[in-house]
Amino acid sequence: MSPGAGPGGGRGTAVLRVLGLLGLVGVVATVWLGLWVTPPDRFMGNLVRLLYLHPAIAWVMYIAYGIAFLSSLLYLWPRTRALAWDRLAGASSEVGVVFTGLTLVTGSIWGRPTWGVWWTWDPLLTTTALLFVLYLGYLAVRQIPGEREARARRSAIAALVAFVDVPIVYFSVLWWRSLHQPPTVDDPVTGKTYVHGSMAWTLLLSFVALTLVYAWLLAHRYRLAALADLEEGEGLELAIAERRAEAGGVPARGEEPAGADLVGAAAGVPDPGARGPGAGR
Amino acid sequence: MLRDAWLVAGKDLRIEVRSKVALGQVAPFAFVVVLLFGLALGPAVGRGSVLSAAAPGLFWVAVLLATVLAVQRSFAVEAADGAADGLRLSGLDPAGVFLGKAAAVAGQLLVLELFLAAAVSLVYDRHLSALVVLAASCVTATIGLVAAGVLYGVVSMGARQRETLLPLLFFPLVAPILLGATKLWGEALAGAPGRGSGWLELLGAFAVAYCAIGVVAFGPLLEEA
Amino acid sequence: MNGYVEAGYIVGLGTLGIYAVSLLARERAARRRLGLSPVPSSRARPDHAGARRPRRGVELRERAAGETVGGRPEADGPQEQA
Amino acid sequence: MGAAISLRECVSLSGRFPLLAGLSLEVREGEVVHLRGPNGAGKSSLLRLCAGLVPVVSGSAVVLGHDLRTDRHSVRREVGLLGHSGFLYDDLSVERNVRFAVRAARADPGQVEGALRRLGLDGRLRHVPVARLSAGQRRRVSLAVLVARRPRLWLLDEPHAGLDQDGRAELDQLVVEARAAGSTVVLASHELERASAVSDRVVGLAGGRVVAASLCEGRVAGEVGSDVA
Repeated sequence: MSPGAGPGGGRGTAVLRVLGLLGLVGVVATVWLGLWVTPPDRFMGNLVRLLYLHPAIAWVMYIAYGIAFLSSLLYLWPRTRALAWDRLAGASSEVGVVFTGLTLVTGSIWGRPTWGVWWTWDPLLTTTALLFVLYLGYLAVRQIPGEREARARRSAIAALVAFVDVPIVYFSVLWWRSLHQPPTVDDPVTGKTYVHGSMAWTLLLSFVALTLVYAWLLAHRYRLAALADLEEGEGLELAIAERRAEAGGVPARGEEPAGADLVGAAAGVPDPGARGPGAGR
Repeated sequence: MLRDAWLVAGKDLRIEVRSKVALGQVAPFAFVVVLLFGLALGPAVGRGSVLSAAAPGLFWVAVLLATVLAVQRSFAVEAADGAADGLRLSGLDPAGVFLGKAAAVAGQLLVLELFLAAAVSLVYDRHLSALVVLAASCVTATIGLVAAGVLYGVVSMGARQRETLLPLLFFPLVAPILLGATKLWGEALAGAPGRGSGWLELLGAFAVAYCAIGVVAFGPLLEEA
Repeated sequence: MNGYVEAGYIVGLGTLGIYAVSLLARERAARRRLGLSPVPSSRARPDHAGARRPRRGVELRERAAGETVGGRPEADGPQEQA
Repeated sequence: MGAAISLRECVSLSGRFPLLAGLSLEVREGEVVHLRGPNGAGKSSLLRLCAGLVPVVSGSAVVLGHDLRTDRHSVRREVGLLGHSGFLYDDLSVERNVRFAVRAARADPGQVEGALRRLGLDGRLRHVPVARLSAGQRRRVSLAVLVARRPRLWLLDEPHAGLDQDGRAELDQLVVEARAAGSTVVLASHELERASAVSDRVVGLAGGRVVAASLCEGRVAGEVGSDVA
């Protein structure tokens, strides 16, 4: 995703449409293959079909946060500083939060029949839950009002702070778990399931399809952010004109050069030798 | 930087001495929390009771809640009378402001923890042992908590909904501290300190990481608040 | 199959669908507020959008939006793409 | 003499609202300028901009040699802003407030005593928490900080507000002394006669711009621009 992809159409829109179409086709194909074509697993039975959904969603979550982190870094780096990176970080985080929520929900739905519980304090699960809240907080930080660039910098720092926390959370939960009680469940993916044949292809397809969906969502969310920025700037020159018009009889509109209004004002000054603020240049 | 930190910490502590908000409100609040846990988790006391077993965790949850209040107070002082602009105009080094504010809050919290630990020990009937480990975990955990808290305190200072935003940002961030400090306390109180020696390092790493981020990032964040 | 699988697919893909639709709707609403054509397209080009803004305003707006001078790729809508 | 403040076509925003809408102003070093204009004309915004608190969106702004478009921080230690709020800590005593502000700005703490005496704060009031003071007394504390700090550029926003007659006379005297000491002073005030009496120049603002400017001949207000109140 290039951050240069604008809010406007042109070739970008055509590419985006193709991307969306591919993603949609990919998802439909995944559903068809996953629910009807692939065989049930020897151990997990039909439950294995969630394998074509949950891991791909989790994978997108990682990509989304990775991109959000990278673009936040690129925003903070003075040489690459551009609001486009901030928009990209915000867009990717929001999509990431959606996917994190889905990771938790689909994982829970999978966990209930597999492990017998909706939730377990597994390191990965716990970290993911905290990740969800952390990035909700990040999105809340993005909403704090302020000057546009100030908001961008603040958000980028918040993203960095959150990202630094993720590995610490993961390791601490890992230790906490391992010292607490031995894991009572086996990992359903690596532990029991042997992925092969049509299942492998479907799994691969699900990753590709959801990544395409992510790219499409990201692009649209980015466009929305760019439109919001445009909207923020929109009407500014009108607002400035209105602001100037508050002065009353002084001409407020027009393209007079800098200081012309001062010259005009100085014309009304009784003392022709008055030093206007613009004088002496 | 250190000179400014000293100046700010002195100022904040003097304000506390004069206003007694931490003493009169934050500390009582923490004790209320401790009592509420007691009411929620049953009257049974003695070894093996829920309260006694959960004492380390409950202690640290109370500390976390108190930290949020202390940090909020620390920035309410600055925001009153438009003094947030005052902080920006003061000419103080932002890193110094960060360290000073963090030091002042940490000092207050450490004193609070001392009394809170005594209260937990009495009310939940849990004998405190391995005091060195307890103290060490308190100090490192508090530094990390306060660094993260002051960092997000200045972020949320600019928000209109700062009272609700700060806890949302703060609690997930410091989850590792809660885990680590609780673990350390649990082991220490169970008479087996040192088994989880990794935890103190984790707390230390957290404290160092967020102090470093704070020193670097506080300036830009203060600017936007 | 067994309810869980269906529930997982419906919740997962359904949420994504709702999110996608909401993004499109928000984009459309934002475009309408800005006076751009509701659907960006490579062919249709709203002339009025480009015409009603003087250059200076555009420059100012970009600077207000914090774009670095010289690198102003996206601040202008489709009207620039003629 | 160089320019203490040099603004050209400055635009600054609060959200989407333009505080300053293309304001140009030149203030020479050692000059005393009186800003006037109706409420919301942009006087406070202009002062805050000069103090490095408000970002400049377009145009150029140089204050005391610092380009505010690239660096809004360095200027802060050299200006003294007396804002609507006094930047004081309610729970600290008068003396503590002044001492903290002076030390934070790396000014000479030896000046604190004189400043307190100058503003009549050296007596009973010295140890009173600022929270207990009246508005006028708080203003005196803020002024004491400026007196002790001796900034190169004084930015006074409605300094007369809340002060009693003695206080106003005292303030005028402070401005005259600051000018004599080579400092530049920009003050926004609705006390037209009083402020103009100590000023070299009157600048009228309206709609976030300068709409009128005139010399104060022999320290007498030269009124310009009938729409400027």
